[in-house]
Amino acid sequence: MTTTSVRPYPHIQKDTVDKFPAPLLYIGWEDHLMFCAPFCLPLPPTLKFGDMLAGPLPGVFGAHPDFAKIDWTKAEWFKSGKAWTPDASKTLAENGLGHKDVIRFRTPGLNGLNGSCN
Amino acid sequence: MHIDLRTVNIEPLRQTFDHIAARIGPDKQASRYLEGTMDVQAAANFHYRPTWDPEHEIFDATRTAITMKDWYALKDPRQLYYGSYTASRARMQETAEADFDFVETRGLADSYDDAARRTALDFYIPLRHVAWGANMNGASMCAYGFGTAITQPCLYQGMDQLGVAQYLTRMGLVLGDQGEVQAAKQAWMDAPQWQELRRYVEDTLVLKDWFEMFVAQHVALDAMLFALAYTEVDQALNAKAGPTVSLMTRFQTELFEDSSKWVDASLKIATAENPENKLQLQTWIAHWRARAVKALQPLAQQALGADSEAALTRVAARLDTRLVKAGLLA
Amino acid sequence: MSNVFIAFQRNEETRCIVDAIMADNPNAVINLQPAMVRIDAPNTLVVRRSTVEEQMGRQFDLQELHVNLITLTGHIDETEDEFTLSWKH
Amino acid sequence: MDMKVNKKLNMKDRYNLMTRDLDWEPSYQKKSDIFPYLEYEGIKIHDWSKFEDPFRLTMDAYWKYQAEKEKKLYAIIDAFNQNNGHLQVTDARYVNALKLFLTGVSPLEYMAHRGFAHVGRQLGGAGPRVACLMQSLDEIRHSQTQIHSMSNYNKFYNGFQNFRHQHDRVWYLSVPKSFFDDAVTAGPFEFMVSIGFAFEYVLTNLLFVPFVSGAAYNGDMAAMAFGFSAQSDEARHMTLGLEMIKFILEQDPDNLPIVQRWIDKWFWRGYRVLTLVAMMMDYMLPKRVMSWKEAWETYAEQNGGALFADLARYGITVPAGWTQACKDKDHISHQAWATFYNYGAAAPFHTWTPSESEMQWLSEKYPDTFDKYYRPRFEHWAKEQKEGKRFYNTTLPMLCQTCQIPMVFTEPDDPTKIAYRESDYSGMKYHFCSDGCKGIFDHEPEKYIQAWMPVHQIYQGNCFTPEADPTAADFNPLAEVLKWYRMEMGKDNLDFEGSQDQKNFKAWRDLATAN
Repeated sequence: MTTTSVRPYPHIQKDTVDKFPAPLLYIGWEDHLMFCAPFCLPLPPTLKFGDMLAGPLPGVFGAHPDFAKIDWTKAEWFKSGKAWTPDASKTLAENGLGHKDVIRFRTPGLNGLNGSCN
Repeated sequence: MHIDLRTVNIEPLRQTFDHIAARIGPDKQASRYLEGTMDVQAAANFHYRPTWDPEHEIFDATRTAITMKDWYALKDPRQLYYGSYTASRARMQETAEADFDFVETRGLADSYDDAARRTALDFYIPLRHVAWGANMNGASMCAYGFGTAITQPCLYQGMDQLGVAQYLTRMGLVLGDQGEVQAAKQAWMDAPQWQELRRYVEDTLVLKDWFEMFVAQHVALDAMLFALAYTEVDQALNAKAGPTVSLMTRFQTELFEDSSKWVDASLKIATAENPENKLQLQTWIAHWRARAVKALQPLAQQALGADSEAALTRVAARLDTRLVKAGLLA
Repeated sequence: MSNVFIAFQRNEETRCIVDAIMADNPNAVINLQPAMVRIDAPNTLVVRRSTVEEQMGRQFDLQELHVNLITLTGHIDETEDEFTLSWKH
Repeated sequence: MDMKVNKKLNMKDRYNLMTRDLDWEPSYQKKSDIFPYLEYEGIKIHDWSKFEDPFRLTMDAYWKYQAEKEKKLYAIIDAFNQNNGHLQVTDARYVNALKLFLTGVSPLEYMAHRGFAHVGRQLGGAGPRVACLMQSLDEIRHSQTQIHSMSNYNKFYNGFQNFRHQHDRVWYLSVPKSFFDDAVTAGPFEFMVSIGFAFEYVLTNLLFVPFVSGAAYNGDMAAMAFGFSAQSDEARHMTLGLEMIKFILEQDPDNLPIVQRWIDKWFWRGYRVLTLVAMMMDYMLPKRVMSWKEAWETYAEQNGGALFADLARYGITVPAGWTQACKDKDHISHQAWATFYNYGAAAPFHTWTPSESEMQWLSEKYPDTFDKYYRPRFEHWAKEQKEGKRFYNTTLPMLCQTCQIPMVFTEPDDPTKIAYRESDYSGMKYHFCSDGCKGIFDHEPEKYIQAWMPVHQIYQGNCFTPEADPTAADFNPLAEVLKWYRMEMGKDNLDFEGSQDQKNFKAWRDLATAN
C-alpha cells in the first residue's frame, strides 16, 4: 500500500546504512528478560563473529549472572527467528549479516534467574 | 496525617523552567503567560511529513515569507493565555448579556426608529458572514503559523469573531426576526453592494501565506471595517435613534480596542525585524488595503449616504496612524 | 444491554444534581470515590432540569452540567429540559 | 443556552442560526480550493448538514462556563502552592508520576490544540468546524493548566525543568511524540478518528481517571484539580468523536472499511502509548488506586465493549488488537517499569524497585503473572542494589519502528518470549513489537520509514551538543547524549534512593514537624 496524500509523498528513508558509522545489528538473549529488550549495536562488517562474542558482548550482557557461564559452542542461534549457524571465525559480513539484521541466541541450561527466564 | 506546612519556609531550587529562564534570567519568577506560551510548540525532530502538506514539516517557519530570528519575539502585549483570555471574554459577555437584556426588557427594539432599524439590519447583519470568514482565518493562522506567541492569539481572535457573528445574529433577531437574518444572508450572496466584500473574504480563505492572511484580515479589513461599523455607523445611528444598536454591539467595540493592541504590536515587531519583512508587509498592506477600501465604499454609502466619504477618510486616517506607529508608514 | 454512566466532581452543586438523577432514574447505581461521584444506569440515564431546580432551589441551565462533569458514555440528547444518555443496542 | 431571543426558536434552530447558517456557498473561489483536503483520504461525504452537535454551545456560554472552571482551578492551584502543598503528598516518589506526565502528556495536549485548529479549519461542515475549534481552545487550556500546576513542583524537584526540550529528543518521549505526529500528519478524517474517537472516546478515561484519582489518593490537590477540570471538557470531546464517527459511517457505505482500518490502527497506537500509564498506576503511585488490570477491565472491557456493541449496527467490529490487549493487561505495566529500571540513567525521573509490601500488592492484583514472571527480576535487582551494584543497562535497545517503544513486549501467548516481527521495505529490514505495529507499517511504509528513531539518531551522531568531540579519546557517548537531553547526571536521573528529591523532601517535611 502507499501513503495517501494530497500531493506526492516524499521518500525519506531515515536509517539507511550510509548514515551510520557501521551497520546496525540487533541482538537478543532468549530467556533473559532482565534485559528488557534486545540490543542495537553498530558493528563493523569486518568484525569476526567470535570477536564479537568475546569483545562487545560481555559489556552488553555481562551484568547477568548467567553470562559468565555461557559455553558459546552450545549456544543456539536464530536469524530473523529462524535457526541459523554462524561461523565464529568468519566476519559478520561473511556470516551474511547486514544492516539491521536481528539475531538471537539461546543458552541451553541457562534460563535466567533461577530458571525464571528473567 | 496533616501537618501545618504554611509555616515552613523553604528555598526553591529554581524559579522557572529552563527555557523560560534562558529568556528572562534565572532568578526571576515567570508569569503564567510566559510559562504557558514560550517555546511550547514542538520545534525539532518531527517524525512524519503531513500528508496534507508533504512539502513542509508539521510546524514550519517557511509557510510564510516573513522571517524572524525568534518567533517568540511576537509576544501578545495583552498577555493572554487561556485563563486570562476566558476571564476577559467572560466579563465582556456578561456586559453584553446585560445590554441585550436591557434592550429586550425595556422594549427598546420595539420602539426603535424604523428607518434606523432598516439601516442597522441592512448594514450589520450581513457582517455576521464576514466574521465567520474571520473565524476560519483565525483557525488557519493558528494551525499553520509558527510559534505559540502568535498562533495562540490567532485562535483567540478567531473565536472572538465567532462570538461577533453570533452577537450580530442575535441583534438581527432582536431588531428583526429570522426572516431578516435570512434576507441579510441573501444580500450577502446577491446584492451588488456586498459582492466586493464577499469576494475579499473568499479570496482571503485561500491564501497560502498565513502572515499575508494576518495582514489581509486584521490590518487591512478589520482595522477599517470595525472602525466603520462600530464607530462611524454606530455614531450615526446613535445620533438618529439613540444607543440601542450601541448596546448590542458593545462586545465588538471592546474587542476592537483589545485586539488592535495585539495587531499593532505584532506588526511593529515583524517590521522592525528586517527590511525584507518591512517591504513584504508594505506590499501586502498596499494590495489588501486598496481592496478593502473598494469593498467598504458601497456599504458606507448604503449606511451613511452623503457622509460616507468623510467617514471612510477618517477610517483610513486612523489606519494610517496605526501604520505609522508600526513603522510601516513614514 | 450495557450501562451508561456519568461522573462529576464532588461538591455542593453536584450533590443536588446527583440527588436529582437518583430521583429520576430508579435503576441508577451510585459510586462515591475520592473527589468524584459516578452514576451507572442500565441503558439510559436522564438528567431533568426541573428536578435539579427543585433540589437546588434555583433556576438551572443544563449546560451548567459541564462545569463539574468528569466523564460520561453513551449517545447524548440534549434539550432545554432534559439531558439524556443512552445506548441504542 | 444564554442567547435568549424574543422570537421563540427552539434550541436546535437557534443554534443552527448561530453556526451553520453563518456559512455560505462560495462563488468567487472554488469550494475545493477553500477546503482542499477533503477528497484524498477516500472518505465520501454527501451532506455535511447531517452532522449533529449535541452540545449546542455558543461562544458566550463557552466563555462563561470555561472562565468559571478556570477560576475554580487556579484558586486551588494558588492555595496549594501557598501552603507548600507539595509536602503533603504521600511520598516524593509520587512526584515522578508528574514528571512523566509533564514531559510525556502535556506536549500532546498542545499538539491536539494545533491539530484541532487544523481540522477545525478544514472540515467541510460548519457544525464540526465549530466543535473542533472549541476543542482546539480546550486543548491549549489543558496544556497550560498542566504547565501551570506543575510549575510549582518544578521549583522544588528535579526533572521538570526541561520538559519541552526533552519531549522532542529523549528516547521514550518519542513514543508519545510520534503517536501525535502520526495523527496530525494524517488527513482530517483520520485525525478525527484517531484523536477524536479512538483516543478521546475509547482510551482517554484510562489516561485521566486513574491519573487524577491517583493524584487525589496521593494528596496532590493541584494535579487533581487540573485533571478533573480537564475531564469536564473531555466529555464534550468524547461526544464530538462519537458523533463524528457515526456521521462518517452514515454518509456512505464505502467509508466503513476505511474507518475500520483507522480504528484498528489508532486503537493499537493509543494502547501502546498507554503502557506508560499502566506503569504509572502499578509502580509510581505510593498509594495505589486500582491496578492497571482493573482499570483496563472497567474502562476498556466494560465501557469499550458497550461502545463497540453499539457501533455494530454500522458494521464496525472491535479493533483488531483488542483480544491481544486484553491478554496483555497482566503484563505491560511490569514490562514497562522494568524497562525504565534498566534505563534509569537515561530518563529524567527516578526509578526504584518496589518494596516488599508493594510486591505483595502486585502479587495480589496479578496472581497469575507477577510472582512467576516479574518478581524474580525485581528481587534480584533489589539484592544487587543492597550490595551496591544497582543495575543500569547502558547499551541502547532495539526499538519498534512504529510505536518506538523498546522491543520489550512478549508474545501474546508466551510471556517468556520477546515478540519479534519484521518487514522488508525499500532494501531494508524494519522491526516491530507486535502484529499491530507491523500491520500499521505495512499499510503506509513511506510514512514510517521517516521516523526519528532515538536510538538510531544517537548512533548517527545527531544527539550531541555542538561542543562534543566524538574524536576525543575520553569521549563518553552516553554522557554526551545526556548533555544534549539537558539532563543533569545524578540529579534528574538514577534511582530514587539517594536522590536529591528524596533528601529534600525529607528535610523539608522534618522542618515542618520539628520545632
